[in-house]
Amino acid sequence: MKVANNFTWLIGGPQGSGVDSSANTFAKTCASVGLFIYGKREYHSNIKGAHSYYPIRISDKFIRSHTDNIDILVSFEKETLLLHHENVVQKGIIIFDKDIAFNKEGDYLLVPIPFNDIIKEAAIKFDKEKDYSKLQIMRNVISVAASLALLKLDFKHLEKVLQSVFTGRRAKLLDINIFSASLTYEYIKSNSFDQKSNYEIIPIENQKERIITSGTTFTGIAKILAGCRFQSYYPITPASDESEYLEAHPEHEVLVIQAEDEIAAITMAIGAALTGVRAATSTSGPGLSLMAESQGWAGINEVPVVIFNYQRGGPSTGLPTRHEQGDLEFSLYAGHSEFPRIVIAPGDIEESFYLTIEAFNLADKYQLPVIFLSDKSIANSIQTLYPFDIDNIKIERGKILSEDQLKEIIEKEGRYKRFKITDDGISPRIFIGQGIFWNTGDEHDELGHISEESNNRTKMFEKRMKKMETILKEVDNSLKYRLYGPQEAEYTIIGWGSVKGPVLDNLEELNKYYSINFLQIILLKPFPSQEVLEILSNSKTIISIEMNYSGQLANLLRKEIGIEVNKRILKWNGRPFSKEEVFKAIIDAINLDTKRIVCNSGI
Amino acid sequence: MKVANNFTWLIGGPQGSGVDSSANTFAKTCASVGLFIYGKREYHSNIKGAHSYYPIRISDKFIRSHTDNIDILVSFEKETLLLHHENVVQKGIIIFDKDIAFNKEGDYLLVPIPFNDIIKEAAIKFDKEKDYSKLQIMRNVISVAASLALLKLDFKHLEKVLQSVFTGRRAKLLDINIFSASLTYEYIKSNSFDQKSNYEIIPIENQKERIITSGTTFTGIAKILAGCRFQSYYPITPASDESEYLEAHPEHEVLVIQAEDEIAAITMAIGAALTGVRAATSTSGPGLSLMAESQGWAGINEVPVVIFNYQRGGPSTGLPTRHEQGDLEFSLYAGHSEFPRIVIAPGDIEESFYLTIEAFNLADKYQLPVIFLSDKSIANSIQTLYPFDIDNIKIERGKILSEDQLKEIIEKEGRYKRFKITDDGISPRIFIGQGIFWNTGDEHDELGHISEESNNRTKMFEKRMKKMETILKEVDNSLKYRLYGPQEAEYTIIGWGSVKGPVLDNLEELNKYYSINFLQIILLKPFPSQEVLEILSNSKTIISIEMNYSGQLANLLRKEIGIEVNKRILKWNGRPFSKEEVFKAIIDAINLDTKRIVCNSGI
Amino acid sequence: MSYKLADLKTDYNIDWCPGCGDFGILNSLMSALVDLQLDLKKVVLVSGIGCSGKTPHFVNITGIHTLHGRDIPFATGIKLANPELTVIDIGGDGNTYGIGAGHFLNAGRRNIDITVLVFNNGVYGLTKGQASPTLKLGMKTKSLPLPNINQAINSLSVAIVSGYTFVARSYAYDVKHLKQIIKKAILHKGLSLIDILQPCPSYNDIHTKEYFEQVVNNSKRIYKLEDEGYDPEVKDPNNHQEIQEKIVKAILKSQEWGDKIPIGVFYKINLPTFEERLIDRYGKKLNPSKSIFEINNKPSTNISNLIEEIKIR
Amino acid sequence: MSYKLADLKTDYNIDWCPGCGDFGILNSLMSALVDLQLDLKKVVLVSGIGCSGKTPHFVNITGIHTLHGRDIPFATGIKLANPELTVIDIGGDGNTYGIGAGHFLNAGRRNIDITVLVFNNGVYGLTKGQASPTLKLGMKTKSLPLPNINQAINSLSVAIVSGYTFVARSYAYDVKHLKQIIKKAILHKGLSLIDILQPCPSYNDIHTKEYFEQVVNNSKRIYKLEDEGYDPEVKDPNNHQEIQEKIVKAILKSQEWGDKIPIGVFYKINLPTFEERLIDRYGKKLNPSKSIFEINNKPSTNISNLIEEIKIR
Ligand SMILES: Cc1ncc(C[n+]2csc(CCOP(=O)(O)OP(=O)(O)O)c2C)c(N)n1
Ligand SMILES: Cc1ncc(C[n+]2csc(CCOP(=O)(O)OP(=O)(O)O)c2C)c(N)n1
Ligand code: SF4
Ligand code: SF4
Ligand SMILES: [Mg+2]
Ligand SMILES: [Mg+2]
Repeated sequence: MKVANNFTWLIGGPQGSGVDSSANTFAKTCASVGLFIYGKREYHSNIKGAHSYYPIRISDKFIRSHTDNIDILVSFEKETLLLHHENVVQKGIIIFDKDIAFNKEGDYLLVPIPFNDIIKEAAIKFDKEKDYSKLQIMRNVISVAASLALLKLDFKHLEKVLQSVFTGRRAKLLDINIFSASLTYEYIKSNSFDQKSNYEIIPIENQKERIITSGTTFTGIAKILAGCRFQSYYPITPASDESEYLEAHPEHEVLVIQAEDEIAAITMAIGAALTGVRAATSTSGPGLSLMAESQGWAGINEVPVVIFNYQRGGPSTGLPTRHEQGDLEFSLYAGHSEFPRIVIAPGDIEESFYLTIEAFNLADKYQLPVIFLSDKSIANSIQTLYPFDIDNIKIERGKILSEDQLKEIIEKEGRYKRFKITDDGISPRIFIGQGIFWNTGDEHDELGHISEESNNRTKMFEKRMKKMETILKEVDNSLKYRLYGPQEAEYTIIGWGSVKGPVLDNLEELNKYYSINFLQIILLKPFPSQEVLEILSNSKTIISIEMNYSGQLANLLRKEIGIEVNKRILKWNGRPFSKEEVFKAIIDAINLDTKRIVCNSGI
Repeated sequence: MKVANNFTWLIGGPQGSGVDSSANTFAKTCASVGLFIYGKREYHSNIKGAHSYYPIRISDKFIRSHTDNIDILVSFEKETLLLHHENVVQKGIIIFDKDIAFNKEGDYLLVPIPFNDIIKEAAIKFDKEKDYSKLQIMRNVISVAASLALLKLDFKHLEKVLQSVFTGRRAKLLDINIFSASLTYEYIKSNSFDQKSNYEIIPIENQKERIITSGTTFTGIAKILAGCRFQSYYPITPASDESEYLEAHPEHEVLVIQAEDEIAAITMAIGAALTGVRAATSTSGPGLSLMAESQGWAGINEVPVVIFNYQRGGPSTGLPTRHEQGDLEFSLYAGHSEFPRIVIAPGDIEESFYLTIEAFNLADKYQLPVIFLSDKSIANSIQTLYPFDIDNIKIERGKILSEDQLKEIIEKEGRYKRFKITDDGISPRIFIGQGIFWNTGDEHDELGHISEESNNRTKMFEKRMKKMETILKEVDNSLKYRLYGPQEAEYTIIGWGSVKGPVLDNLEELNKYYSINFLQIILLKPFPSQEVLEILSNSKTIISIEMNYSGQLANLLRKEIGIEVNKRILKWNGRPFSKEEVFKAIIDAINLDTKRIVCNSGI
Repeated sequence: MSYKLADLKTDYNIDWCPGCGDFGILNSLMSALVDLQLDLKKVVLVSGIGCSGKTPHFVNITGIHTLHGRDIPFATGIKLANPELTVIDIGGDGNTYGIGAGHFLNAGRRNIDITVLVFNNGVYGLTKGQASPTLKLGMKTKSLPLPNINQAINSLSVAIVSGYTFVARSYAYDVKHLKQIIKKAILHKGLSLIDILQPCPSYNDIHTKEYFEQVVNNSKRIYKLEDEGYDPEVKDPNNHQEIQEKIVKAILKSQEWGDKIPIGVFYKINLPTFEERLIDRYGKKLNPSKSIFEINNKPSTNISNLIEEIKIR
Repeated sequence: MSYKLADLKTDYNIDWCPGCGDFGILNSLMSALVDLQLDLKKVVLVSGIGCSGKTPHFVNITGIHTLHGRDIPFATGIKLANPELTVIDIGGDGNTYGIGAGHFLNAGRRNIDITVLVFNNGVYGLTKGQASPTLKLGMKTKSLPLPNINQAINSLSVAIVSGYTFVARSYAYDVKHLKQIIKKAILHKGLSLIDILQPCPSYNDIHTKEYFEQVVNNSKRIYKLEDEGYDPEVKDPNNHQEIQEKIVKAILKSQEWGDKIPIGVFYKINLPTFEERLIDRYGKKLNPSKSIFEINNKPSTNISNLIEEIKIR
């Protein structure tokens, strides 16, 4: 039986050789015929030459994760072949350069491609023989074309996508690329490889409108919609893609400032926030580490500022381009002493959009720093999504005084007190330029002047911390957690952040064997203890899953609600959880006697 | 009945007016006649003028805390009188400037002192009438003399201490000070105030040898003994006293470097440690916040470095000269992702000495950053202590390779691998200059070269983290915790750091009414779960006591051993726990129905 | 609507030491503000940490007392987010040239319209007198156990080569001179530095009032550049030669120290500010703090062009 | 015991882009080390983060690849703790003049005997080509979506006024010249900076090999100061006048950029190093790494004088 519309395609090659754009072209073409895709970028902390690869999973249903198994492996050099061929499934396809001697025992379709011949022919045709070495970049388009031909997809679909890709400066390359692609199609067909292929794409007509995007792009768009108009950053992988996206869209007037370091980035953002603008900074682990002191200042001065932290492999420089969910504990406690702060984590690209807007709302309403804990997997993956519902999006700015309200207060109370002690811990806010107030990182009185007086200290500290209770009281459950699967289940998987995708992609299947649900924690600080406790008390076995060494969420659970997770599924090798791996890990967690199930897949 | 040898004396006055030196003179004089003292400095983040005060508690037994109640209040200006007179006990003494109109209802001995007359007389006698305003500083010596006269202590004891104080540049001031002091003695006697005084000092002969010192000084001495020969720092209150102590003792050849900021301070220390020297940095909250990133580097590169953090009121600049134990959680998790680290907290000045040496031993043996979590109360208090037993002190440097061992390894294995994977997680170490190796903040292979390979990552991360288990296995219990009072008790007070003093000072008395013991946690990371669990499982009610808002140790307990503390005694007003306050708080914890007992004493 | 000196005072207790040079600076600053008669709601003092850092609490306009060494990026964020504001930044010498040196230097690359006042007392005042980056090698103030082991920074030179477009020095007790310089700096479009010689009687017994005001070889140690006819200003910012000459002259002047210490404006040039460069980038003048992005709690930004880019076709 | 170039190579894969200027620098550095025939165990490379920061992994001597911008304080700690070591520090331009600027500046105050090499490519290489502090205002490399909005830092001038005692520039592809400069810098007693013009073919399409080597008005864009008879060296470090002249000359030269770009030593002066100043402080030369403080696991330091100070009498 042929496999239609559900498979994983993987391309690999040296960094800088076009792997990413091939993958994008392939993904877009599949998406354009109504399919769903999920793509994951794996690359070294290197600019050119090191091995990178990009699996694109294709489905006729909405999907959220990658697989370890490869149905179609595409390579135009040896390293990719050697590293990945073992993951190719039986009946799978391996596309490679015919000049490389390669063979593989078993039921595989081996498709050698005459890259050089095709490029040469195209070069001659377009009179570009002297550019022959530059044209090697067409190995990418040839790879994609070969794949699509083997999938029996009509050439016109690829052509359309190429037309949208080769625009602007690159428009002059369109024709030669299309020509090479068509030569490739011919080659596949004339050698009947397509007949031997076990895979095909059958376009789905009349799909609903969909988009294809990555975490950094979608977060960037959300920032614009949220009204963020000031973003300071210092370059760092994988966060800076997001800032560069904003920079590349000056029409939306987000003032993007490349600072001299992360300390400047966050303090600029805090300064900006004091003028009333919604302000943010985006960074990754090492940058977040440098922001610890400033967060305390924002905390004690009750400044709304949002820190987007794209987690990557740590500690220290760690694995700059790889995945980890290691910054949870640090985010909860960064900065000496205590101050109110919110930590939220989106589970996927789509949630990044909604939660970005909520992050700014929360910062404004509760006047505090918010850490938005994304990760490399969300940042760099691409996914097909349904367009979202802008109608449900609300902008809430919290207790902000209008000119009239400010006047009234000054008339009534003699002066405006920035840190007025209130029942919910929140004091009405004004902006610099609107009236007079003081801020200081020292403990202060209601006016904002330094105060070392001991009673004021007790009260002012309490006022600030009270906001944490107010948040838990006021915030909607949908911002605290999401429960997937049966409301009550024997087994509850608990996780946060990007584990959501691979878990959800397995949930239906798992429920054929066991009663399992998945609790995704979104609000990590303040922790929604009551709600989580209630849900967990319904299940017999709790299994945590996170991409770090110690099980930081599992530890947090014990700290916050005193519940011990029964099993921990953990992984810290820098590569996100795959679909199959999570399936097996959950089965193991249920059936084996070990408390720690350590996963290890990925190259 | 007269009160002999057990009372609290307090002096106050504007900063810079000599309050500290008065208190020191008084304390030293009392100590010199065989008494024990405990003194606490309270001062503003200000150089001159703001109110500061310094209670000295005196006893014929070893003491470890201050009291709120004042037996003898000394002031030479109005503010101190107004702020503190309410804490004076019945039958207490109030010494003040006779030019200040002051009265107080009740059974108090009011002692007006003719400061101006005495100073004038002294000025005339020593022909220094033109220096009259400079001589106002003698109000201090007059205050102390008046106090000692009221305590009926022979003048010669004061004289001896003054001789030891006025040396060097200040020697020329000795005579006039002794003269003023003796005038004061005469004044007190001739007015029979001493007869009316309810207090006295009765010298204790043949006391064992004792010392009087502060936390920063004693830690500094311990560093020298421990072999710390490199200390980098950036000025910050209250930590810099310790660095300045080392700087002032160049004969011990500790290279003390004032860095341009705390990031430079810690990275210099790490660099130095790589050459084999025992290296440290000392800081307080804001500085520690800036050191988050570098700790991760030391963690992943397994560098022994000791960070002395003197906690002060936070968050942010907070209360720079006040007390808090707020940095526990941050110290446990500072820096993104995870890496091995030790956090230890001394409970008092004496323990600071032993633990300082152990901190360097631990750093060397386990090749990791150690955070030494002291606090303002320990740093700035003074106490009489018995000299310590150097014989029991060991220096342990852990797995360090000699030239021969290194040669042998290279011969056997071809090359030296800095991060060789071992069973206990510890790899034999060499220093820069000894042989070739690499360090990098990136994930690395055994040689120390960058490696993104996924299996290496899994193993190398695990190797590092394994050290945390090794530590718990190897470290002596006395470094993990101390249990005071009955081995098993109905109530267990649990605390860390400087709460030790006031708790211990109450333990005997409390055990008259209840069965209570006190568990002091010393090793906070890795947490000695097994031992603590065992101890706590013996007691019915667990009461935590800490000087922070949320109860960070109590939260940690739940996280590490799943045990919920029954009551939390908390305080965050910037002033250390007093003896009486802790007594009452524990009684309240036992008898009242609230989970949080919030303390508030101190001006 | 005009305001007087008294209107600028707060009732917050000024807790500097008696005789501290900071008093003179505070007076000069307030007098400058009185002279300028700005819209006070639109003026903000931003400060770092130190004795100097407390200044905003003593002035009755909005005051943002930030972190040690980070006042410049805070001020940068404030100014860029609302360019209508007059932003005056205050830092100690330890604050700005020590821990804040990276920001101090990189701010020069931007030339944002901010005025930076550095209270230069040669010591870390609030932490009890350690040597600051402006204390010269070998000096031993009364607060130091041993002579200073570091070279001093020449902050004026660094500012000039880093891109500051107004670089001056003044003296805390010459209130009239300092006031004039502050006014000029505030009015200057671009990044200004005023390094202010500030006696710290508590810790620095070398650079005292007496020292600065001493008469050496029949003339006061401190002298005014303007009295010498020194012209700091680049007249034609497109004239590379003139710029170079002025820079060299200013650097040489900034190295004069000892019997003669110059105060006044060392260097001034009119160059496009960062705010002006932003206009090129965004095609218009931005005021992010005034951006409207919601109407009745609904987002009002039209992001359809961004969605178009990612739509599947 | 002599070593050759081959001995200095590791088998660790060099993963710079084809054509990257870093290759030239690596070769020059290794050749310089070969020429100097140092005791290799006592040489250490310390680096920051960036493409440049990877260098130590490619050289078969001890290599400490530190944090972004913090290599100078790491190197400082290493050198002070063991002054016998030869310490060579490597940073990118973003690393050293951006995030590391505060350390870069303050290091000048110390004049420790370290050699700092800055791989100056005008971009943040490893993070994909953002503008670095050395990219000039208005330039748009192929990696930038919009022209650079910041002024460039003049790092040579900053180094000179900050107290560096050996300040030079060289060019990555002039391996012979660079090697000579590196040798001089290493041999120089005190803090040396070599700013190295380094083409980054992947992101900087402005400052390419072709650009630097272009012939403009009949002469190569890059020219050597020594060929002009330029004398960078202060002969008498006590001669204030000579110092000033040399500084001014060097600063003027460092501002030359465009059709003519000078390379070579801009400024050199022999002044007491920090290590020498420490001798004054401690009465002798310290080597903390060699300090003996235990014998058979017992502390061997005699602290009785300290105990005496706190003993109660
Ligand atoms: C990160 C950090 N490190 C250290 C300190 C401690 N600190 C407070 S004031 C000060 C020095 C201030 O010196 P300077 O900037 O010269 O100001 P001055 O007091 O002399 O006006 C320092 C180091 C701090 N508040 N924050
Ligand atoms: C604290 C921190 N911030 C950001 C980064 C990300 N980062 C890695 S390399 C780099 C830029 C390197 O540029 P440069 O110093 O010029 O070196 P080059 O790559 O050009 O040699 C940055 C910002 C980091 N590793 N650490
Ligand atoms: S310490 Fe110095 S700078 Fe600070 S207030 Fe006192 S005199 Fe002024
Ligand atoms: S990105 Fe530039 S600097 Fe980095 S290796 Fe490639 S060419 Fe060299
Ligand atoms: Mg200062
Ligand atoms: Mg660079």
